[in-house]
Amino acid sequence: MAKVVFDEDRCKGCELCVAFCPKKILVMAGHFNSKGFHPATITHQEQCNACTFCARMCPEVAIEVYK
Amino acid sequence: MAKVVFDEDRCKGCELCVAFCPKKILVMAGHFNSKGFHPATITHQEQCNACTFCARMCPEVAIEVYK
Amino acid sequence: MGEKVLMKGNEAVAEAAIRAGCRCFFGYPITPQNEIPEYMSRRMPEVGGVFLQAESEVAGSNMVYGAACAGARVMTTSSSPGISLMQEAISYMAGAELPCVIVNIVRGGPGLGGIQGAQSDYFQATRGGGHGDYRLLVFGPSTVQELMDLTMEAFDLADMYRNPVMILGDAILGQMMEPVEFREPPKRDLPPKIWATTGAAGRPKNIISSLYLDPAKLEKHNLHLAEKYKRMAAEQVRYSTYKTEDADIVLVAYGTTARIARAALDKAIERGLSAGLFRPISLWPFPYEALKAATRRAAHVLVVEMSLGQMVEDVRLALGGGKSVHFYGRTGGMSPAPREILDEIVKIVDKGA
Amino acid sequence: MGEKVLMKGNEAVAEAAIRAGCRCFFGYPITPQNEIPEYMSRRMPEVGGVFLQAESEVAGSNMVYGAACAGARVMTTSSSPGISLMQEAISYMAGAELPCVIVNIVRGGPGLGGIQGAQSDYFQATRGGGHGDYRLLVFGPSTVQELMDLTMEAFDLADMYRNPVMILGDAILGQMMEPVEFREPPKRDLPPKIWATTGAAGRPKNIISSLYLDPAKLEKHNLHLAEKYKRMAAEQVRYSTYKTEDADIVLVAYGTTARIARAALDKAIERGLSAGLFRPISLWPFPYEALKAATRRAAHVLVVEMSLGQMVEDVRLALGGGKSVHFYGRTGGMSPAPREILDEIVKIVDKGA
Amino acid sequence: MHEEAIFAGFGGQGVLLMGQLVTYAGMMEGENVTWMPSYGPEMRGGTANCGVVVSDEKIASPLVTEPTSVVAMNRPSLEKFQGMVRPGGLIVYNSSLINAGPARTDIRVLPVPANDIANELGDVRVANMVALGAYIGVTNVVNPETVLEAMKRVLPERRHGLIPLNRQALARGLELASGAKTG
Amino acid sequence: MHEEAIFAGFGGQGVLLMGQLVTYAGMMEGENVTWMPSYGPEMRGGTANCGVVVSDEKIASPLVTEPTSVVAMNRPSLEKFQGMVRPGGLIVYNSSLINAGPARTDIRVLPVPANDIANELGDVRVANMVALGAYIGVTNVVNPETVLEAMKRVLPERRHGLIPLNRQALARGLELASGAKTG
Amino acid sequence: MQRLFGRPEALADVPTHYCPGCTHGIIHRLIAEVIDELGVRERTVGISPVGCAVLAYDYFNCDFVEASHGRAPAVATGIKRASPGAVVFTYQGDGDLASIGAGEIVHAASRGERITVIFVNNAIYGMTGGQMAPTTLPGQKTTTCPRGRDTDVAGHPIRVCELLSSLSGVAYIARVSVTSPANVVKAKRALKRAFETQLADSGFSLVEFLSTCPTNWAMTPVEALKWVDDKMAMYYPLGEYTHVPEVG
Amino acid sequence: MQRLFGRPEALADVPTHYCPGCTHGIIHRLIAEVIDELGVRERTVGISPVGCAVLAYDYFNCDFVEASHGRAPAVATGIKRASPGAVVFTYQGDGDLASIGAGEIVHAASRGERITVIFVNNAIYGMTGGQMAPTTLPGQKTTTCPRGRDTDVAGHPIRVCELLSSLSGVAYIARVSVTSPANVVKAKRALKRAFETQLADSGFSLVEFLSTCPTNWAMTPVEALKWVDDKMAMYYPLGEYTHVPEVG
Ligand SMILES: Cc1ncc(C[n+]2csc(CCOP(=O)(O)OP(=O)(O)O)c2C)c(N)n1
Ligand SMILES: Cc1ncc(C[n+]2csc(CCOP(=O)(O)OP(=O)(O)O)c2C)c(N)n1
Ligand code: SF4
Ligand code: SF4
Ligand code: SF4
Ligand code: SF4
Ligand code: SF4
Ligand code: SF4
Ligand SMILES: [Mg+2]
Ligand SMILES: [Mg+2]
Repeated sequence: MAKVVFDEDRCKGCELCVAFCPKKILVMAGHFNSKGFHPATITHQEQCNACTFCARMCPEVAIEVYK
Repeated sequence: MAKVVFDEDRCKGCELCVAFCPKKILVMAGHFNSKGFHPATITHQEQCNACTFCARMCPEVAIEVYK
Repeated sequence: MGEKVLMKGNEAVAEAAIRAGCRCFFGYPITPQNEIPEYMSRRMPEVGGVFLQAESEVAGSNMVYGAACAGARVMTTSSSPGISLMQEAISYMAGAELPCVIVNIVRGGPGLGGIQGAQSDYFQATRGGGHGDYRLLVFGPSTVQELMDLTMEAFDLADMYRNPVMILGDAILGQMMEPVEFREPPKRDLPPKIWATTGAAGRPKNIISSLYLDPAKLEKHNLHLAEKYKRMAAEQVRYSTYKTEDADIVLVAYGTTARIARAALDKAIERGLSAGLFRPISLWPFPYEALKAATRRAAHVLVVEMSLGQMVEDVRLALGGGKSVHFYGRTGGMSPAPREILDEIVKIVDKGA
Repeated sequence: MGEKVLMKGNEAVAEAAIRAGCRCFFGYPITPQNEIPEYMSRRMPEVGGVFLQAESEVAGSNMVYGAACAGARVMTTSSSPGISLMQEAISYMAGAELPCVIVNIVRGGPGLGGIQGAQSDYFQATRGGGHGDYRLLVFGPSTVQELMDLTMEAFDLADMYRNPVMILGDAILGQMMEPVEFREPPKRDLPPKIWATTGAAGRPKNIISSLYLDPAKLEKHNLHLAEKYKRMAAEQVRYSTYKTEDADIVLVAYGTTARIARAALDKAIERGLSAGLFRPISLWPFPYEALKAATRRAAHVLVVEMSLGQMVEDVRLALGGGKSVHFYGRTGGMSPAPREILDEIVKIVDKGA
Repeated sequence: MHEEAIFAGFGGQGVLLMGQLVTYAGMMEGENVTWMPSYGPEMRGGTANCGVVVSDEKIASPLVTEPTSVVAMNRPSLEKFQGMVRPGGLIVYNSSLINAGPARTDIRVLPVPANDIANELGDVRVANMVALGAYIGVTNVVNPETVLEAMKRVLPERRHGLIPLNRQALARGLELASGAKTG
Repeated sequence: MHEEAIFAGFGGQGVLLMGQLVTYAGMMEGENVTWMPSYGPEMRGGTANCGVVVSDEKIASPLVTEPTSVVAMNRPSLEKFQGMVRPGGLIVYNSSLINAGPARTDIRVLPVPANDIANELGDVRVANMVALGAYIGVTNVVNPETVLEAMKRVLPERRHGLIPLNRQALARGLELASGAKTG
Repeated sequence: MQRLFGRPEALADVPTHYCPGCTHGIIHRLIAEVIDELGVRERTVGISPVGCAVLAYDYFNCDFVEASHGRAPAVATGIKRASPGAVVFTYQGDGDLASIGAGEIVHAASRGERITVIFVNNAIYGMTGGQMAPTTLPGQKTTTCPRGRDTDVAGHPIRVCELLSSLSGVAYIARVSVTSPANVVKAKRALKRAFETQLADSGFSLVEFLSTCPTNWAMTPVEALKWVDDKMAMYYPLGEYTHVPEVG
Repeated sequence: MQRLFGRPEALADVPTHYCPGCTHGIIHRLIAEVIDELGVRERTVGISPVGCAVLAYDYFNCDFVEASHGRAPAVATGIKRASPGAVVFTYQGDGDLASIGAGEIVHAASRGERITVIFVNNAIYGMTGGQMAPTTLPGQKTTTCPRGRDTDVAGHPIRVCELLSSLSGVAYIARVSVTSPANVVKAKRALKRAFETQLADSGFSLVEFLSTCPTNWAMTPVEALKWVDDKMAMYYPLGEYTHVPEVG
């Protein structure tokens, strides 16, 4: 079972992870993080296949992937 | 009948004209010119075929060729 | 008096140049003066002029050299590190007597430093950052209006003396917006550029060079230049004074610092202190005589700069040890607040009393 | 005392550097200092050092920046136009506090100028030809022996202060041969270069930069530098005096000009005139106090330079208007003959009398 | 009269324009004015701000270090500048994006739901005009009519179509201000 | 003793070496010495020269502008420098390559068939030593033995084989000089 | 549960100043990963440029030097020559490397300096606010070519890999992009080859990254990646470039 | 009797300072001949370099400007942009153009400046007394590589024509020599094409001359010409180089 962990306050809301998640299980949260950005978050952790695409595309290295 | 004219005091004695004269009728004079060089000169004007090789190779533009 | 418009100092430089007939601009981007090349890239094509972003300040300043040879009115602008890269070309232009306008919107140094306003390039501008015995005309405006006026006039003066002219601004002056109106500089009839290398059609060839292998000839050339610099020094001294007559303490400041000093001064006067401000406008030639005269009665002189003390040397040279010259400076992009200057004034006057 | 050998000034610079432990040389050919890179290209491989001919002075001075970052003892040498091209890098090295030695074998300017000896880069060397509030240690030797001694010591001083040191010579000094002997400079224990970027093995990473985007931080850095410059000014003032005690007229000259002035002086003394010579050796810091003291009794001061008058400003600053400071200069590669200086002395003293 | 204001927000929120309009209007009303933007890497992350001085006296420095007023269009801006405001000064903040207002009690504070009002008006881009109206309403630094005049000069022709909408937005802001005064 | 000499000729004639030998010898004899070469484009066309000062006093400038002696190895050099020699001074010239000597009458003039003598000795390259010998013979600026000592130091090891020949050439020059004195 | 992906050791755990979606961040991470994998962090010296990456020295866990604009290759030369054991890389933008630094990069490559150059081509001057770069595409609008780059006036964009590959000192040159997870993987492979080239002491190595500048391109980060694929990669073909074999 | 050969009008009738047998003189004459044949002398502006040809302004009968070392292409750009009607050529040595001036020549070529560059490659720094140039051949001895050029340290010589021919702004590039009457004729033809390219406003043009430096090569002028043929022409192939066709 896979797990993606977001460092929410590092997120700048660029949406690259969202765009490249093959499972389309990432979205931008409605709230602001401390930087004033809408952070990315995962909707269906259980559907994650740990492909790490999101993490590889994150310019802020704000995503960790576990399996 | 061809004629080559040397501007003796412009000559720096580099011997390029001598080297490239197909008729081998150019030599370096024994005396010094005002610059202190042995100037080039022609030995057999009558054998000159006005090919202008000497003049084309002269870095000092010290040679004129007439025909 | 024309209608006033609100303009950034950097835009004012660019528009002033175009109105002064500058039709060639070569420059390289650098904060805090990017509005100048950007403005030029828009406007030059409209007026049939040349805007070219050079690959570097070294190249850009040598393009200026070339355009000046062709007789064009030409300008380049940059900020501190970029101006350092132009020093060889500036020395060449001075040596070859080429007219051009160079604007330095100074930022904090040394090295990469920072991008906020400073006045720490005064030595470089007034003492020749380049090699050899040469001088530039150097002006230090303190408002956007003055920046615009002096930029326009700079082109005439460059042509008049066949010498590079430098406008020494700073990031604050370049970035701020203030109301300005366009004013024509005094009309001068300038010598035709018969020396320009535009093709030897129906005249003997022109040569532009700063090379004199024979030292006697090179010295002669230098003496000729010295003659010219003497003339410039006699004709182009500029300054303004504010309440210096029988002031007890005279502040000396140029450019942005002068306007801050003036605010401090007004506060001081409110407090009943007798204080005045001497503002050099021409930094080379420096107004030595005028400053000496303006401070004759003053007990104290306080120099304020956005540097660790560069113009203060010229002040000392002007006053020649007679007076105690005090200095207050902020540097690295910090600018003095009126209150700091006021405190300094008070400190000095109190001690003095 | 070691055995004397006959050496060109330029060769002496190169050999001195190698003996001082300089193991990196980056430079670009320029007359009249080519013997230095040529000597280095022979010797460096012999001592396992690096000789690299840079593609330009801009590149060369930045290679120096890099080698200094790595903790190496590094030198570059050039002549006037080449030094102008190094101004940005010099400002960066001062800002990043990198030790290095820069030698300027000055030739006539401005521009391409000529290739004979001159002293017209004094302003550039002592006032920072580059941007920002920074200073270099600047020495002006007047014999090949002194050129060698100061070059060797320069490396220690650069490391001691973490600051570039400049040797200001001229074409005459660089080209002439004179007897020299090698002398070890005074031993100093220098701080280890813990700041050098040699790889972060078993220690936190080192960063070398002159960038401070926050102006408050940049000002702090500048004040730290200013502190250091103050220390340098206190510790490194150097000069020599010759018969200045109760001299009626004191000549002030540095480098090659000082030896010529001294000859004129001896002639003057033969003529029964009371004259002395003050020779600044450190040009920055300039020996203000010492000069003031040495000229206290003198009625006249005559500054002699191979320029149109640059050091004369420092002399005026030192004497502060009290004295009449006279100037005699030749420029553009011309050097004053002893007789010319003598005539000048006589003229002044006669007027004075 | 001596006003030193800072307008701050995201890049897209038009805070530089807010400052320019006040400056331009001040000029048209014969005051001394300066406008100074933040520039360079400061602007990274898309935040922008400018300092405006409107005064009947000659202006020393255009750098606003102790503002009499701050208009904050987003949270980072409010956090950055609220501490600088002079005692007795004013903070106008965009309550649509900022839930918690400033902590200070020694100043006047006016929350303005600028985005919400702008959305009501049909274009979130006029949020800056709503806040500007509120600011002007409280400070009276310039006459709102002059601001609309200034708009004609500052905005490029092609965007003059937006002026009526801006006028409405400005009006809504002014109302809020008067409300705040009376209430 | 104060001698200021110029040695001039074609690049190949070893005039710089002549000057260096005198300078080095002077140093070895405890005199103050300087040597200054011509450099840069001056040397184009293969001409070279150097100025030497040997003095018992501190030397001001190494630039020799009013030489006490000139040694001219070719015609251009003689033409260039003969005018500069101080009244009472000396000109040694290479009469093998220069047919007309200097016009001046206020100086001593010594023609030396340097190339011819060198050829006699079997190597034209020692013509410079012949002229040097003549110069030293007349001026006594340094001791010929010291010059030979200096040669050992100045010449690279591999060329020490030439020293005997140089000694002969020097000697021939010295003879000429003494002849010129007696005669 | 084991970590499949996270921050490499050579990358400092600090926030960056880069704009949202700017691929400078991805490129930084790839460099750090390669440094870790090669185990050279403790002998690596990086050189940051003048450009948006000027603060790179704060973002890596290795020694770092800030160079003057365009001179990073000269600074790297000085460092590498003084300490041949060091692993030296420069990180340069397209203005830094291809405009003001053109002379230095040509000569460092020609000398075959044993350094690795990371060349970040975003077709614009990012840090100074979006002026034209030598790499700006024909017709592309910037603040100093507001009507779009006119090749008659400003010339055509410079292809750095193609230009340098004619030099004999060059041992490895490649152009990559980071517009998709697949391209990121390819990019990292090229980066590793470049560093290995330096470690093998076989000459000069350079990797050009086609990178984004959403802020000055006025695009969303996702649009920006698409623009790189659709526009930039057309003009700047991806792939490995090797040098011309020695003649004579 | 009519004159078959003599001094062209555009060449001043004065002696030059060049060393005996130096081919700078031949190249000067060819330029003057082309200027005469094209009838453009009165609108030509030449730019002399810092190098042995620094005094070229004395040797041509047209307007001339002395540029700082390596910056002739920038100076030429300034002149040509300010007066587009002028015929502008630079005359640069290999140190001037390929070393300190590498950045300026690359960018002038890349911008497609309508100028003609005469590049005189003599594999050495002549004026300063024979130091290594970027074009010095491997193993060739100079005063700054007394043991011969070591390519491990100094890299391989730069082939300027090959380097620049990858740039889109380049309209005409050729490499020629003047080692025989036949080559002199070829060289002149190339030179004429280059000037015609400028007159046709079609872009940047450059002619590289393999030239001699008998003085610093320590050869007779005749030996020097042979060395050009045997050594230089091997490393620097003669011929015309045209630019890479536009991609996309
Ligand atoms: C000598 C000098 N010239 C100009 C500048 C201003 N400057 C800073 S960054 C930069 C260009 C940045 O563009 P690029 O190299 O493409 O890097 P990017 O920001 O796009 O990553 C310039 C011109 C400077 N700091 N120094
Ligand atoms: C800025 C600067 N650096 C160096 C020099 C010295 N210098 C004069 S000419 C020259 C190189 C000449 O070589 P090249 O360009 O090949 O021309 P050549 O003499 O061989 O014809 C150099 C380095 C200078 N005058 N200015
Ligand atoms: S690891 Fe793959 S599947 Fe999981 S969230 Fe990231 S991109 Fe989506
Ligand atoms: S890629 Fe990273 S920074 Fe961008 S939205 Fe996703 S987590 Fe945030
Ligand atoms: S023209 Fe031809 S044949 Fe006549 S001399 Fe010259 S080279 Fe010889
Ligand atoms: S080619 Fe010219 S210079 Fe050379 S020898 Fe012949 S005539 Fe004289
Ligand atoms: S300006 Fe462009 S390059 Fe710079 S950080 Fe922002 S997006 Fe990246
Ligand atoms: S030094 Fe060489 S290039 Fe210069 S003129 Fe003499 S031979 Fe020609
Ligand atoms: Mg970029
Ligand atoms: Mg050459």
